[in-house]
Amino acid sequence: MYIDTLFSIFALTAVAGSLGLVLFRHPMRSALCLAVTMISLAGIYALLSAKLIFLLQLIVYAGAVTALIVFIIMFLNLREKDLPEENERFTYFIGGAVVLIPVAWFMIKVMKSIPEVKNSIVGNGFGSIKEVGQMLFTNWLVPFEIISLLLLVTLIGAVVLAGIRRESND
Amino acid sequence: MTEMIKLFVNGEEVEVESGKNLIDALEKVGIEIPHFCYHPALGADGNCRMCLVGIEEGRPPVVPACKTPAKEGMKVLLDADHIKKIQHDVMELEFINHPTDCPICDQAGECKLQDYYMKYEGTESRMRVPQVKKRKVQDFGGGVIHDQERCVACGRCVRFLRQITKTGELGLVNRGDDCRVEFFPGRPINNRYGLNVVDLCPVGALTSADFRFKQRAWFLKRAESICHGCSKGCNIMVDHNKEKYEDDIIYRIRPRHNEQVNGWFMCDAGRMTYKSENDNRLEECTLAGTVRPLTDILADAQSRIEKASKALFLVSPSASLEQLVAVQALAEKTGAAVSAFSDGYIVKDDGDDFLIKDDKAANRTGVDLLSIAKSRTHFDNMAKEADVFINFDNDLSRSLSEEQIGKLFKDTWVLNAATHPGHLGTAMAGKAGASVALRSWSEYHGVVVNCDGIAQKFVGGVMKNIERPDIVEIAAGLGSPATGAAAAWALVQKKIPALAEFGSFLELPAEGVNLTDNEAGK
Amino acid sequence: MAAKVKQLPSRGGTPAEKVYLIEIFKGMGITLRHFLRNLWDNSNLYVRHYPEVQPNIPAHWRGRHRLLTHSDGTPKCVACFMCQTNCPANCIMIKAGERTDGITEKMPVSFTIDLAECIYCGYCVEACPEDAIRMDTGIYAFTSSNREEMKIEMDEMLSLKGGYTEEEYQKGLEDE
Amino acid sequence: MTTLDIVMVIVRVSISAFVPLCFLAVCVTMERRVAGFVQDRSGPNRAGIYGFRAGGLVQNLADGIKLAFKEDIISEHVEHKFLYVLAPIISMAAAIISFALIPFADTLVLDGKAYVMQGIPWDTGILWFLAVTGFSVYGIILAGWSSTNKYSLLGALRSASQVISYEIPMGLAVISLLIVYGSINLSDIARFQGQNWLGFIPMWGIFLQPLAAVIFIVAAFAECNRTPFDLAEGESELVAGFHLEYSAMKFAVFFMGEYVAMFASSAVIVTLFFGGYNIPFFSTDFLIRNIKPVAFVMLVILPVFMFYFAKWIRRNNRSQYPRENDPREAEATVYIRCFWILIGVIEVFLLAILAFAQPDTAAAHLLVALMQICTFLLKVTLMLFVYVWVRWTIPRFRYDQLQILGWQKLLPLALLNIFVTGAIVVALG
Repeated sequence: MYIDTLFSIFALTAVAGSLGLVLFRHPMRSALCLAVTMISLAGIYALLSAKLIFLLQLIVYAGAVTALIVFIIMFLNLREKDLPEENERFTYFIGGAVVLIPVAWFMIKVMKSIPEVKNSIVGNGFGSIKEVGQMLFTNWLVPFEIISLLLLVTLIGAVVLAGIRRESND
Repeated sequence: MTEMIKLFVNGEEVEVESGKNLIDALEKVGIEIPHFCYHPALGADGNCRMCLVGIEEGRPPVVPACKTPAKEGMKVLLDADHIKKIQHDVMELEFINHPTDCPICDQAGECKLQDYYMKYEGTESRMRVPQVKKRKVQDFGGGVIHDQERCVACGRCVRFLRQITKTGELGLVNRGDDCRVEFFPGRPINNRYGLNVVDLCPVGALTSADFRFKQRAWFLKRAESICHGCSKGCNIMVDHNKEKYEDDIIYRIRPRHNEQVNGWFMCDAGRMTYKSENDNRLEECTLAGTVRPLTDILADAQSRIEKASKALFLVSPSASLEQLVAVQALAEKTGAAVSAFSDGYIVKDDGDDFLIKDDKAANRTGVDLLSIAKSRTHFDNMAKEADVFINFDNDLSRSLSEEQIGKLFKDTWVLNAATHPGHLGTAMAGKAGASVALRSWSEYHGVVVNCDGIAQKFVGGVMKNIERPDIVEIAAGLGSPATGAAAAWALVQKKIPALAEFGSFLELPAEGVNLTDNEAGK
Repeated sequence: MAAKVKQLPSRGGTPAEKVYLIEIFKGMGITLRHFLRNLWDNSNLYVRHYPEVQPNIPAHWRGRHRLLTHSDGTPKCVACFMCQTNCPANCIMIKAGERTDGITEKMPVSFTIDLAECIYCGYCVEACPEDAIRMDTGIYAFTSSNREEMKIEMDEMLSLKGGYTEEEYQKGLEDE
Repeated sequence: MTTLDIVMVIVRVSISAFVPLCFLAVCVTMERRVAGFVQDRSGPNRAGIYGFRAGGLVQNLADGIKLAFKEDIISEHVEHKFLYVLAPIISMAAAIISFALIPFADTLVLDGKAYVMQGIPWDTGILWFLAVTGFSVYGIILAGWSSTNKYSLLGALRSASQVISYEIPMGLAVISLLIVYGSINLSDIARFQGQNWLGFIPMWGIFLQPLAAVIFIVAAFAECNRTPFDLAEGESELVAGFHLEYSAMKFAVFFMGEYVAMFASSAVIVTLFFGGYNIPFFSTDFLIRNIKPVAFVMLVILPVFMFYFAKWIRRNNRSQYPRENDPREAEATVYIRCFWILIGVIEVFLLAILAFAQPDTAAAHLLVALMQICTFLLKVTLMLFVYVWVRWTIPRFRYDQLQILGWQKLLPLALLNIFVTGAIVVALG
């Protein structure tokens, strides 16, 4: 019972956060709404007994990525007067919502077609770090390594791009 | 162009103007020869011996610089040992009976004895006999206080009163250490230029009763201004200071040298004009009897001008060119009439042939140059037509009686922008108009043209605690195209082409621009 | 004359020092020694227990100002404004006027020192040509609950007495 | 759920929530008194209630009352008032919940049921700490940014970049530890350290992983914005950094957040490297089995300790200047009596255990748990003392030095440590 309640709370805050992300005018508020969404998602992972994902969501997304975004917005030090004029934003929002209605209707339909599953606590080891680690390094070793290579490439690319810009500035 | 000659000072060649004595000639190139009794306006007297200089291979070998004309090839010695000894000994002589009461002497800080002591003597007194006692606080009349002990008997004051004012109230009496300046019994200083002797006195022997003990000279800030007391436009130095927690007030006005206008002097009445700058000033802006911010009043006035069938602006003949032009431009834009009616500013038979003029307005020539009407008939006709009247600091009570003013503006909405209360008399007191407190001439910058057609700049250095607007600002607030001082100056240049070559009014030369040959002569 | 410069040997070059941690531990050892000593027995602190133990004020201590008088009780001050001119805190406000008692011509009409702004540098005492102002009252503690009360007027300063004898004061000036 | 379950939940949550808050007073007093003693001053020793000063603790009360009743100002120029108020709340909340997963005693067995002595009985351990401390950066950023003040902004920039940078060496240092301990569960880690090595060296993290310990402690100092890494506050150039615009209770909350964070990271350091709640050389099992001798030893040691403690109070709690009927001596007498009464109560309790308790009963478990809690708090207090001690010894880093230390020294060292540890663990099987 309380799991359902918790799920509803997390789901609602997640949706509210993502709405705020789009609707707020000031980027700092939007970024903080993103953080709220991230934390709510982490809560939903926790409800799914996915401890590692829960923690990684908190450490990486809520703690590092969003914090970095907030940090950069702070760096830009935007004030009300720096923000662009958006006179017709609500027209766009309403238009966007209207466009999305069929998609939402379709999604609700899909959701309803999924058979109901009873919420229950899964086995003790499920989602723990050991389990996930063993999975990663046995069944998923190749994708795991490929992804780490991809990240390395991104890293080098970022360094190269930053280096080029500095030279052109000099 | 004066002829230049070459001579040697301390073995170095310098080029100076010919036809001058050594003090003046060398001062132009920045070499100072100490002197007490010599003054450029009074000529050489040669009694103080402080200006003795050596002439190498000359006969005599030591001459007073004030009486020696500069000659080609002259070899002047200033730092030779014997000249230094002479200067040192003369200073020691002056100090024998001088009471070193600098702490209570008003001259301290601008005293030649102090300066020369630091530069040429700097030793302790060797005198062991008591100093000769003389009279301390002696009223010379005309606001001059004399301290006989401080006197160095240079005779500048005596010569001024004999040569310049030709009244000759003072004289040097006795000889030796009994020598002193005295007036003839029962005939103290009694002329309209008497306070100039205070400036002339190189030491603190003559001080002004008006300025006495008010401030120390080194606290005073100086602003180079033009006297607004009459149309002569004497160059003055406004000495003002803002003491802690108090308002910025002017303590005295001193003449500033300008050979073209006033020479070295000014009249006593002009010196006292500072009092009206300090006291009895308008402080508040009111609209219909209540204190309101300036912007409200200007907005109200602007809407009234737009609605009015005819508006009349009255400017002051003492206003600067910029202010006149700003009001004129406003009138052109709104279709209003401008008048500079100010017959009351002229005081018949008050002037003399030296500095004082009949016309007590500082910029009447400027009014004429800008062709602003100033006749009584024009003013009366316009006043009858107008239903909005704005007075820009013209003291109308000088020209018209209260009943006349009251009658003229019976049904007119009046905005009175003024520095002092009472410009429209008490007739306006009960009337629901508006009044604005203005900045006075010691607080704004500008250019005025004197009676001889010489345009002179003046700088207002006084910063009052109460922020008051300038006429240019008010005109701009009412919609004048001259939106600021720079724009007003550009308009002035358009109307008076002789001023067009100066980028800003600050670029006007210190001695002024003579417009006589151009527009003013017409 | 060259300025006195004490050359200290440059530190931090040896490998042991470059690791930092060793030096940090050395420094922490020093502070720990002080801490333990004082924790064991706190009677060795370099602290004056102020309100109970009053400091001994030497004669050249710059305390609250006073204005000196001649033997007949008239102020020595001649309102020369030297103190006001030299005051770096701009806390002295004098108004001068005519003096009628025949001693000199000029005296202060009002002489105010804003003690809230005074920095007790003593320049006014040094600048005074008449020895009319001194800071030898020995009063070092004065407080007020508003700024106005911190302004002291001429009468109050004239009525204050010096805290030391003339000999002590002169000796204090030499010590300074 | 039985009543016992509910009582245990309340006890555990209240310990993990209130102990850090109570230690605020200890921290602040210690900060000021240690600073005083290190500099041969005395620190706050005046504020008292009827002359009772409790060694300076009453000063905190005075400060707290002052801060609570001060006018709470939000400046006109603060545009985002909500975020401005949110900032101190975030930093305080993050600090408190980061303590939630730290075990303060060994698993307590009552009525055959095991109770994990943590605020939240969850096994994610150190990762939770890393995740939650990451949030404190939001508080700093929001405070600095929403204050609309250049000093605050600069302070927040420094502080945030510092916290983000030092999280990396901290995490890497933890990884090498985890390789050794084989678990991320802090309870497991603490239990692991209860063992002895060769019979006499406790298997503490500091002995197993000295390099990781240094890196972690340095990084923890930086995470807490403590000297020598407190250039976010930099009084000399930034006035007070990110909390410059805060006043009254909002400032106090920031301040408390800082000390709670300090307490939590001390607790983590103790748990990871100094054996956690373990009493050195004595494992939990050993203590429970030998409860009677343990109680007897305590019974003897406590009065002896108290005797010397009383002497110390006598020596130091007196006026250092001539004074008639010194009230501070009377004060010391009262303190000493109070402590003796406390000791007396404990003695009675211990006597009861000695007389009636059998090994491996609830009473024995409880006594051991209490002893471990005391040990844990003592260790944490010592670690807090180290924090304070370092602050009053080492001057502040320059900003570039700080980043060089973080990225060029600690990060490679931490990576190296992981490789070496991994190699050794694999080699030893």
